[in-house]
Amino acid sequence: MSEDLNTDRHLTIARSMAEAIEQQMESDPNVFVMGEDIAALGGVYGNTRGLLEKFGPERIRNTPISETAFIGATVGAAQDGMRPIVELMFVDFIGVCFDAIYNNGAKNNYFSGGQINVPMVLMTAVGGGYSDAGQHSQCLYSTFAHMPGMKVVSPSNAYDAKGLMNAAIRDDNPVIYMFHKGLQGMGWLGTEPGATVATPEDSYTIEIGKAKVVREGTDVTIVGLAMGVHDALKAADKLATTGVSAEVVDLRSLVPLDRETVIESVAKTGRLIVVDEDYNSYGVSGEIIATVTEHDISKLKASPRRVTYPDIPIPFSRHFEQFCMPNADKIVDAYQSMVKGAAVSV
Amino acid sequence: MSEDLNTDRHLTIARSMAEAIEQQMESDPNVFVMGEDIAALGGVYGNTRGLLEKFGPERIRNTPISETAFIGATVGAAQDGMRPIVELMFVDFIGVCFDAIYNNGAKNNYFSGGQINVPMVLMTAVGGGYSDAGQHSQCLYSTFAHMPGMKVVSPSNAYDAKGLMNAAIRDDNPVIYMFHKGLQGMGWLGTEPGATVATPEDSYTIEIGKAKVVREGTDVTIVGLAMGVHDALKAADKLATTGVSAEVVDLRSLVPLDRETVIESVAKTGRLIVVDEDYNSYGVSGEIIATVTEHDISKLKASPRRVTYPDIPIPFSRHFEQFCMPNADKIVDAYQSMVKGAAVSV
Amino acid sequence: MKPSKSTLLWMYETMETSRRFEEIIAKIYFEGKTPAFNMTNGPIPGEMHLSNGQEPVAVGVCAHLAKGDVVTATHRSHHQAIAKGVDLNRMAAEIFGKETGLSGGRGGHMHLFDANVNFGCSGIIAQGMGPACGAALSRKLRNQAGVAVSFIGEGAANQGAFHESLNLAALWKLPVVFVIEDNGWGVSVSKESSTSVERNSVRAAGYGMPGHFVEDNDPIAIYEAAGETIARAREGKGPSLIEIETYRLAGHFMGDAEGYRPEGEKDALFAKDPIPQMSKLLLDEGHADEAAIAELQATAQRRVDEAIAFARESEYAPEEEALTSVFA
Amino acid sequence: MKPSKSTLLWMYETMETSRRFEEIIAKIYFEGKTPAFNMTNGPIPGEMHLSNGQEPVAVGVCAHLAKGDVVTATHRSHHQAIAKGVDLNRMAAEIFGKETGLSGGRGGHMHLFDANVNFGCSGIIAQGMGPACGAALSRKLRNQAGVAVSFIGEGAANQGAFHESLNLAALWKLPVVFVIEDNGWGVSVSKESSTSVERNSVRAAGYGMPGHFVEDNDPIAIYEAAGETIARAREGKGPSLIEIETYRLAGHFMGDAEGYRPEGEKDALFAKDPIPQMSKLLLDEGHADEAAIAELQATAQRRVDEAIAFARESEYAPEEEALTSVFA
Ligand SMILES: Cc1ncc(C[n+]2csc(CCOP(=O)(O)OP(=O)(O)O)c2C)c(N)n1
Ligand SMILES: Cc1ncc(C[n+]2csc(CCOP(=O)(O)OP(=O)(O)O)c2C)c(N)n1
Ligand SMILES: [Mg+2]
Ligand SMILES: [Mg+2]
Repeated sequence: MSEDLNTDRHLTIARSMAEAIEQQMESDPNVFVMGEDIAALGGVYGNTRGLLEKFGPERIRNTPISETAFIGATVGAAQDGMRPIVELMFVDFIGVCFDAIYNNGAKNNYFSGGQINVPMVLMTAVGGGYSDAGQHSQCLYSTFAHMPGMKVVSPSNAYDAKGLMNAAIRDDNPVIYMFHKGLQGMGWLGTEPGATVATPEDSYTIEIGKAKVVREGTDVTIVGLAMGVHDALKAADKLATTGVSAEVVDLRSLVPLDRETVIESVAKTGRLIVVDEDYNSYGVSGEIIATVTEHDISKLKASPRRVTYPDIPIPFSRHFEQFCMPNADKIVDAYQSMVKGAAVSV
Repeated sequence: MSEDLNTDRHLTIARSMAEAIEQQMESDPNVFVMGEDIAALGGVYGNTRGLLEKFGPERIRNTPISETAFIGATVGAAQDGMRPIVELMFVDFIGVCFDAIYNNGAKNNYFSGGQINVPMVLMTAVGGGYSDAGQHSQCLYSTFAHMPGMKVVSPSNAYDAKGLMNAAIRDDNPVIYMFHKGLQGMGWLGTEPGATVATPEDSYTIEIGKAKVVREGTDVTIVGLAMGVHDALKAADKLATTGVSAEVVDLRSLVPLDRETVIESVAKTGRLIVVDEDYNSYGVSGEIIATVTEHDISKLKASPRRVTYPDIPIPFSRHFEQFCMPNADKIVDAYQSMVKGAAVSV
Repeated sequence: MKPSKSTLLWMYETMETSRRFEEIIAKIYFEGKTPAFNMTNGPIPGEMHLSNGQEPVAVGVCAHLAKGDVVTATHRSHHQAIAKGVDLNRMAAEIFGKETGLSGGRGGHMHLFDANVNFGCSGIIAQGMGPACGAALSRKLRNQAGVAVSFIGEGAANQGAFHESLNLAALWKLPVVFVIEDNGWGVSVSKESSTSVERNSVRAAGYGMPGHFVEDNDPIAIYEAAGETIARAREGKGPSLIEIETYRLAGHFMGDAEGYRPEGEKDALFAKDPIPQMSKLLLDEGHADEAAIAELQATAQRRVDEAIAFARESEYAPEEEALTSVFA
Repeated sequence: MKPSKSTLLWMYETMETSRRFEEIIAKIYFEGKTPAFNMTNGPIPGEMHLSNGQEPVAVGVCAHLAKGDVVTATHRSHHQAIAKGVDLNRMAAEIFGKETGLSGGRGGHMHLFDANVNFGCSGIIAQGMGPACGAALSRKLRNQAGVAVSFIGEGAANQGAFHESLNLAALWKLPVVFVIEDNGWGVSVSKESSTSVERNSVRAAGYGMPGHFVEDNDPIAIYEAAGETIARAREGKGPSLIEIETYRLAGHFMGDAEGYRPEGEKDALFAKDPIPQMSKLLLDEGHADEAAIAELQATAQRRVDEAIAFARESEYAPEEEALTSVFA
């Protein structure tokens, strides 16, 4: 793992994912990709763009709209010695194929007492903000992270995206790789420029299970992942103008969860805000708060806060959706209400 | 709602569920039941025993092993004016049919702006403790509770089971009714006697979304649901022998979540332990802790604790499984480590 | 059974309404999205799937349906919604995300619901099929009239829900008709690369139900096949499967560059655009003269213009309204 | 292709092994569970699904398989595991939950995995079918020998995974064979109440693949059908579906009172128990004399006794070991 940012290659997440896959496919014939529209189209989100031309339709394999069969097949191929990558076009579609993932892929290592590994990567698009409504805009981070046996990652920028994809492909376990549509660098989705960063051409990995302090600060810790990191960074900028120094932690992985980094940061700042575009209840935000408070509640100077998506289906209308999404202003507000000691109404 | 315990009818949860369904079917021709093995067999867990004989195979309707179709059909029938009840034999099977539930049933009220209601009940068996291994012993409480648009309940005893079933059937929303196998009163599953309680013959409802303080105390609040309530009550007995007074809160509903009752109890006791047989991370335990701490952290005299299932697939072997399950001793230990102020290792 | 003259005129007018509605939606869709296409901008944000070219399916089938009959539709359902009688003003307003929309802007173009005419959608492939069975079961159990029609694409015919629903419907003899709109493509994946048989209609035999195939987007043949199967369903004789060869004149969604389409395919399809074909048929068979056709077109245009004006003029709901209607 | 003498003898011995193994498991299962049946007690807790009566399917199919071939099985897989060559000692120990078990007691009876012979299970209905396609794809992509066989029950043939997997396998011409063990029941639900067609083999036509039906639990006919389809798969000609009429002599699981079975059904089934039929066939056709039969039975019994003794004598793993093997 090297963090060689002496490069002027600014890649989008889409391109850095494709590059990681390409490099892995070049060096390992057991790596291949399956999914809907990943061949000629190059993936709806561009993650396999150019790969069909290079590797052909056997290894860049369009599938029927049969997620149960082809994700099941991914599990079977992984157990048989391949390193398949499969794309589930939107995470919202897990309802038609979740069994293959959490009841087979994620558990067969355990059920077999380690005889059988399932080295597969499931990459899937998450997130909203572009008016795709309630069946195409969810994050469902904790829906995966709650189930044992899979690793779960979600990058916030192209550098991490490449390193995490490499690590995911080399990992001997199922890895759920959740990429946020608003960070992909596909202009038609309205992209966050901060996600497009310097990304070395060389292959490198980022260890799964390590969070990163992406901005240091002393007054409050803002924890997020994927789009939430950018909201947090913007909020930190705003807070800085009022003299508040915010530390921002990019979780990067949900499983394994780097509890130490979060705890250490809060031990320093004494305050915690969690940003999560997933639904508020029974999710990432609760887990982070519980992690910090069960460890040592005395480290917190104020009640923790969450800035999350409300517990409602995601609405279509842009003004509705934007009203519900986390953003920098809501984080700033959360900080202010936190230091005032206002109670969160239930 | 009446709590008429002047009855010596001690029912099992299985019988009280069947009785509620029977009474509702008698008074409302739009109520019917679908599911695997619910007719001649009376349901694997006895929830529909005797109903086929009374109502016939049209209204007590065995299905093929086609959960996507028949749970989808439940949604369709509910939208068309019926009040269907469907049984998903084990909650572990959601992977083959989750879409119908969370992407359609749970969202269509919203998507239609309230034009269409989906008054359906999905009853499903949860929980382990009888060596049924990793695909037949999960709770997955938070997997449902995280998704907006459905109510989620899980009774700990027959009285509540009947009242909640009645409320669920009368509710105009999808209600996920999670019954714990170890509480069903089916001897072959090794049942918890505390679940079989006095249950009036008359029909009554228990409001969905209301927790209940099932034991009052002053030193610590133990929050749980379903089997966790019985573990908590046993732990409270043990703690009492050491002079510690524990209050036990039975959540009964996860959605809506009765945050007030939990917060009030902790405001009184100053200490919180959450018991949950579901996986530890990203689940109910995190949500309860976050609820309390984000509301007012100063109310807590000690770091909260959770006694939960570890983040591993559920093992078959009895000694493995019992090692992992929450129980009264673990709750007592958690209390003791809490008052010592020991940190939870991460 | 041939369509009557009034049915033919209704079919034509409805096809025209659908086509004209989408033409204007398509224009408005690009407002605020040029020169750099960004889905999030403009009065109609988000995905937009057009049904132009597939209008014959909608009218051929819905000509047999009453308000009380149930339709479950997909991500591509403007034509069906219009043919089923969904309120066009409120539908347009929903696509704009306005308060007067069918669901006040909560659902948008992929989630059009109109309880008055028993119309609903799901954007998840094939997942309307189980609900259609359930609506049919509801009618059967209550001895109430009505059939359910579930529309899907040919890509959806490879989804597990297809199999489970057809088996369930046949087993329980439900009054439901499954209609496959085979436009040859599932996004960028051709039918040959997704489907192991040439004709999905043959799959009906695996459920002991009749399977029909209708060639070349022919509205009359669609009307006939639908009539036969819907009558059968109404008579309590059980479900059927209809596979219809139709054509997607646009991309999968707006913004799709369609690089995957073989050369010449689109030109060939436009050459057999069903709408001019239908007006020619009306003229040739003497059902209408040029003036009558113009009149039908004008009516269609008027309805569309009115709907769009209604949508444009309507307000957005207050933003906190987003939090309502989660529960009944 | 008829089975050779040595194959016939292997088939018989393996059927005997499976039967005797289950007989003793069934006896031990009740240890500690009488008089009041409680699944949680005894040396073998949890659910127990027996395969007795269905042994012909396992031997007829697995006779054609090598170690390297892949089998995905279900909740009812003792017979298949034994026929595929799963280590019987470790399998028994797994069923007892012991450290020496295939997975040290993590999986138990419903999750038997033996990587040495490429055998695995899933307790979720029909969910081994996709993985079987994937194993077959793996061989195809790597140009490596081997076929995959996915066993399912007739109840599973109504699950969406069946449809998706058959389509995928046929589309990609994968070396996989799908075997339906039609024992007439899915728990308490008869095939007639779950399946809209009389024969699941007809469903093969919906995927353009051959469908075979084998009547009356006949091991020789099963051997032949499996031989043909597996050879076809090995030759790269693609997948097949085999439906086998077989019989469940026991309840769905142990403890099942079987109140749903029509009167007389069980007696009729026991009258055609395939094991005495097979020994009679060996005798009648001169493949073995009484002494040879007795010898095969003795060998089977020895293996079973050894496996059970191994399981009984093995220790439980330290309880903290439960937390290991979650990740590779
Ligand atoms: C379960 C599921 N998988 C994938 C998708 C993404 N998707 C949306 S439309 C579509 C293609 C559908 O093809 P077809 O059924 O032929 O309908 P058409 O778009 O041609 O009308 C796909 C793959 C989805 N919405 N749901
Ligand atoms: C998806 C799913 N639904 C339901 C079950 C519960 N279940 C276990 S075995 C069984 C019956 C299976 O019938 P069949 O496929 O014929 O196999 P058999 O038991 O006869 O061998 C059912 C319904 C399950 N395990 N998975
Ligand atoms: Mg199509
Ligand atoms: Mg069976």
